[in-house]
Amino acid sequence: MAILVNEKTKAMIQGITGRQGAFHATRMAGYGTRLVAGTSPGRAGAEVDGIPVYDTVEDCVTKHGANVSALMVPAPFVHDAAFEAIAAGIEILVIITEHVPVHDAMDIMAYAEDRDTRVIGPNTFGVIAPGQCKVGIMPERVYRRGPVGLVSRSGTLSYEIAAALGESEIGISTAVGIGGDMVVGEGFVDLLRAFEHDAETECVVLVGEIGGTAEEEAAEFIKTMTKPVVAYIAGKSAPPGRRMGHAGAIVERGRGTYEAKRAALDEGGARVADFPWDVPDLVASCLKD
Amino acid sequence: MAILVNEKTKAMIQGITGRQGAFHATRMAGYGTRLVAGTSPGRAGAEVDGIPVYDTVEDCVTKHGANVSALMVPAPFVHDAAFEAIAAGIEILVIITEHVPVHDAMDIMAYAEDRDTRVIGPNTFGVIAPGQCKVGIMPERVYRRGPVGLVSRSGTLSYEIAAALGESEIGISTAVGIGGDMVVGEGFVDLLRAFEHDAETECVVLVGEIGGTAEEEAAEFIKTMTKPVVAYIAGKSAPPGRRMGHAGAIVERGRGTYEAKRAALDEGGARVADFPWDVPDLVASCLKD
Amino acid sequence: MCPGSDYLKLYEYMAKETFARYGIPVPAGSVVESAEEAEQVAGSLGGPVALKSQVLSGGRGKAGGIQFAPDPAAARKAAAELLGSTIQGLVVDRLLVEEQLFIEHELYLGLIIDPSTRGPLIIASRKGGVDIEEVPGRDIVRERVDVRWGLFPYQVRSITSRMGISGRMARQFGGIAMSLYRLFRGEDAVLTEINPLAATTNGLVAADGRLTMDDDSAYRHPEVPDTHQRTEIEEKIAGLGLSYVPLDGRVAIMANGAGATMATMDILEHFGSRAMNFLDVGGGASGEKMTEALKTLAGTDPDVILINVFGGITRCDEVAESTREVYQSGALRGIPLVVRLVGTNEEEGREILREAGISAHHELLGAAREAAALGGGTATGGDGDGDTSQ
Amino acid sequence: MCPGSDYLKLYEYMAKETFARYGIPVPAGSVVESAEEAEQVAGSLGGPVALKSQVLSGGRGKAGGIQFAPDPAAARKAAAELLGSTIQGLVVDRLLVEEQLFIEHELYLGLIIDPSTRGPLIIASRKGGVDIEEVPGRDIVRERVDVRWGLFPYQVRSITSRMGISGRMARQFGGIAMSLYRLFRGEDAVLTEINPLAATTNGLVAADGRLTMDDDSAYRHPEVPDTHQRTEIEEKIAGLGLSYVPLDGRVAIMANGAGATMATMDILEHFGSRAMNFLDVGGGASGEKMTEALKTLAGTDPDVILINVFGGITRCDEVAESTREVYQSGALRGIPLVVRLVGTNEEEGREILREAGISAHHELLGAAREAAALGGGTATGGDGDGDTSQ
Repeated sequence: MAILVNEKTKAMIQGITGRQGAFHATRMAGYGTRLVAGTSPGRAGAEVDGIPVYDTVEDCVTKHGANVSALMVPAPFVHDAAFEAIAAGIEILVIITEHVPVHDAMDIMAYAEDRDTRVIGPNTFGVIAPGQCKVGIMPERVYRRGPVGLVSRSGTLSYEIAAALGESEIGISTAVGIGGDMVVGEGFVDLLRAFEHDAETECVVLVGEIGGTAEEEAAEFIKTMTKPVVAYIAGKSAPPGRRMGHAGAIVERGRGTYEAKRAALDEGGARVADFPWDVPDLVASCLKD
Repeated sequence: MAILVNEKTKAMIQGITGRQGAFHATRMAGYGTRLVAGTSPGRAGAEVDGIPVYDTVEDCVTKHGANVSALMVPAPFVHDAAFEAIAAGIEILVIITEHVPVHDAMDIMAYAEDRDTRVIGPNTFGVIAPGQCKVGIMPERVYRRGPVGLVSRSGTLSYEIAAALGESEIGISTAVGIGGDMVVGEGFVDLLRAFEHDAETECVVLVGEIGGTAEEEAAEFIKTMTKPVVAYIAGKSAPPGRRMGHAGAIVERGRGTYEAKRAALDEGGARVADFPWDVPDLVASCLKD
Repeated sequence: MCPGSDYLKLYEYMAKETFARYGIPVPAGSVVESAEEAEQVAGSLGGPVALKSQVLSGGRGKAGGIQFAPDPAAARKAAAELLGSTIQGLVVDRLLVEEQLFIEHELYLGLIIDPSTRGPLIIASRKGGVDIEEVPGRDIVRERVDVRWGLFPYQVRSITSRMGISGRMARQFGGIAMSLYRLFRGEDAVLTEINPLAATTNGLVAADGRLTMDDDSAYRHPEVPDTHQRTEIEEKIAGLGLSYVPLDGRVAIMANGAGATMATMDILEHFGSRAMNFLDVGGGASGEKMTEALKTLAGTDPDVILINVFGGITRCDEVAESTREVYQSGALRGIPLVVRLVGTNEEEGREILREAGISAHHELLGAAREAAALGGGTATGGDGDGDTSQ
Repeated sequence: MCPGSDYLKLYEYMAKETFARYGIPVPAGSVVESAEEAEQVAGSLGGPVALKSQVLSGGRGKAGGIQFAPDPAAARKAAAELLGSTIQGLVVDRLLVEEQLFIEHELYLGLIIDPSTRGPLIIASRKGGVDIEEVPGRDIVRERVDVRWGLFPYQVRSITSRMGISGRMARQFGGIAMSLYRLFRGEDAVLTEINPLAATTNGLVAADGRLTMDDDSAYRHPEVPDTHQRTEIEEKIAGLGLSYVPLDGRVAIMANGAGATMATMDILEHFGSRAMNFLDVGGGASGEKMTEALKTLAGTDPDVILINVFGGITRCDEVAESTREVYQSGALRGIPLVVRLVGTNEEEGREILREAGISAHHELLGAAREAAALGGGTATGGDGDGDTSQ
């Protein structure tokens, strides 16, 4: 089994008739994802590559049993679309759209919490269970199926690592992008926990970045995990990010730098790679253990 | 056992230094209620009849384990005080105050639902488990302890009925006022359900009024109850209440009148008293059954 | 819910002013108080106008309270006829003079508080222009709104889709629904209706509207005028902060608690008499207020005054003091007084009454029977359980 | 979080204008651009004034950017000195001239988004006037706010109680906190601070303030000016909608994805070189944009340009076309080009480059090593894993 999505997932796309939505509908369906429907208000009755289009998410849920939605509407419409999906009972909402106002993201996460909806993103490449289901915009050919869970804040870097793993003939159970924004739904800890409980996953790769405290919180959780974790953190050489003033430092409390993240992950028991290309060897040694 | 409150209840009063609050603190404590604390912002450190006063509900909860709060602050401050109590983890919030803006009441009920707090009122006389605990402003001497649950929309009328029962040597397990406002917390159905599950209660008296559909909804629930219900409805002779226009009629859908309520209760299996003084005989016959 | 509960209904022109403030399209127009003004407004509107009597009662159209005029002179004439006329007993002192709309289709949009779900409920229909309760259920669309988050565009799209409207009309309807919800929350409304929401060549327009406010929120809206239409007596008792509604019987009632007051009325009716009013002095009204209220009741010239108090917060001694004071002041001018007094400080109260020469019942049954007999009733109905406490 | 993420910091005077709009007390004053204006404003304020340089950097006070003047003539003189001076490389072109405050005590109040709890966090302290991160933890009060319901008075009372302030100061602090939260939500702020929140004889005043907006919400706030201070190059690349940050090395970088771009920088550093910029062309930028961005990079006169693309949405053939176009346009003027290209449409891309005479690496390691060697690095650091794909 994968986490979040699998071959039984009934996926839909909000904004399926848009440029992005239509393009990725074809690619997701082509990958074998059970893409059952899509929405585009005012376009009910249309089809995109044979996939039926409705006005409302509720129609997609009641008529096709959609339980996972990839949200691809422009940023100003994400708030409304996300609430619609959550109210309609979507279980996993994958918000691909970038540049979502952060106050909208806070609202969405609060409502999702009320309704027990899991949100991935915003500003994520999505989630893929290789060979089973792709709900996102990642280059699917880099993913080979196997025992490694992959969770990342950044897109391209995780594609790079997935490809490197694949070249070493190491496959992936599920790859998830948590999203690059200040406020996102499922975080590293939530997904590490899911991988910890996933029978197929034997080892987890965490791809982080400087800034924020998500990696430090992950490091705390890794202490409690039975499965090995390999981490890579980008930004060692970057100048201090544009920090959120002194109050931001209060929230970070000295965390957020490369050094702090690295130290926390080391202490948490993760094996930290110096370079992306070191990840496959570290994973291979974990899988051998 | 009683419902809602009993001799283990740790009660507090919000607005304990106010005219109403201080008066009823003395009476509640005098009745034997475990009145552990009260709040009055800016008055922390004071005492009312030996009961400690704090600035915040949180202090009353953490320092004294308060789990039921009687809210007696003026109407404009009820919204804030109710949210404070709910956020602090109060389990049962009894809003005595009348004239609470109905939009504030809607907000309070939504928040209470989120946090699983049970709200009694607003505009209620409160709740009393005779001989055990009084959280409210009812004249305590009319209540005798016994096997009858009493739930009412109006205050004086329920005192009258409680006294009549007492004169017939019939006692009460718990008496609750649901409150006279358009939007209240626990309704007839919630409390009938609680009495149905309460081992001490053998029969329930429901005191209703014309207007709204609470009695009709209660009648539906009574069909499913194993315990007998005696009902009295005030307002048979009243002219149609000031109705909420035609849209109000849409919500009521022909319900709300004395005739509709009486018919529903009859059909639901309740024994409906024509006059308050008929209630004791009907209850007595139920208890004999 | 009970006769004493009170909501603040606004006049149509006030409702429309509020609609406009929230961006909801309303017809061009002004409120006027004279035929001259009506002519002027019609002139400035520059076309056929509607003249609408501003009264707080339904059935205004059927009663002839709305007229149309093709030009300013006709508007003046129509206004002169309408002003000063009465509709269901209410004098017309203001008219709303508006551009006459040419309506292609009539929709309905309303917002109300649903006590069952404890939240706002939107009611919409593509069949507007008639009382919404006369529209078949299948043509009525309902949508609950979550007060935590407010109304969402996706909900509005669902409403218009279920209503069977689309395109520009649906988009405009959606915008109006969003505005109306903001108004509902922002103004502390308990009810607001746009009926008809008229489809014209210029789009949707709120052709008629209703807005009822929550009296308990009045302190948050000092700008909203008090539109309660009260008689002098109602004004006096409302000024005491008490609940009072005039009724059509001959027995004046003073009781404590709305439910108990209604029960008192019911029992009087059972004995063939009828209450002359609903007056609730519950909730701890002071002795002075009860005294004033009793004197005011005496001024309404009833056949008998029935005082029914079951003392809780209300103290029997205070009730007795007020009763004695009014009794001894001569304000009753011979009107018989029937008192039933039990509860808090009952003994003290009875003692006060006894000293004043007033006897008091213990039981409501006996008191009601006596009052009913004095107030034109048969005093024989009911189950025959006699009151033997006197 | 990464160097490319962007927030919109407002100048102090803009922050204070916004505070005032939400009812938060600020000192009387005006922003000026000349010494004459400064004199006029000081005259109309009628007392000693503070002249505060309007630059978006910290440490303004220590750098001499704030001066005081007892009278208008002195204000003119001080303004003449400040205007045109530079603070941390930023030219002072505006001053805020304000009444000089006589401060009895300094508090701190801030609001920020806490990523861990995904909601707003209030930070408050009775020890304001210094950087809040220098205040000991025990003197800092935190309070989370629920976006569903907003900030409640009871929470504010809890904050002031924990801060150890009471009475009038606590009530005024509470009112300001409520206003600041409304501002935070209403203006889409990611950070706002009042520091110091000064206690004066006239009550609390926001003596200095900071307000940072969410760029992604800019479309909701067209009235907020774009305060980003950009060089010509930054302006040009920002105009393309791409993320660009100048850095201090000699290797110009174009990569796709913020994380991948940072990783490229890290690897360069490992080989003893440094990136000259952060430029992320990810997210499906068009070929024309990449062409423009590359030409702009060439104009910064780097030692070498490193293109690192792992194609996902970004297509290798489009990258190759842009690269060829710039290469053949002569815009590189001999600047060496190192390309690493894999992913979507890789073969097509390599063919295009091959035709243009550009060789491309498969592996990042080899590309980074080559670029580092050309960009002043040692090209020997690291783990010695050679790249053999070339």
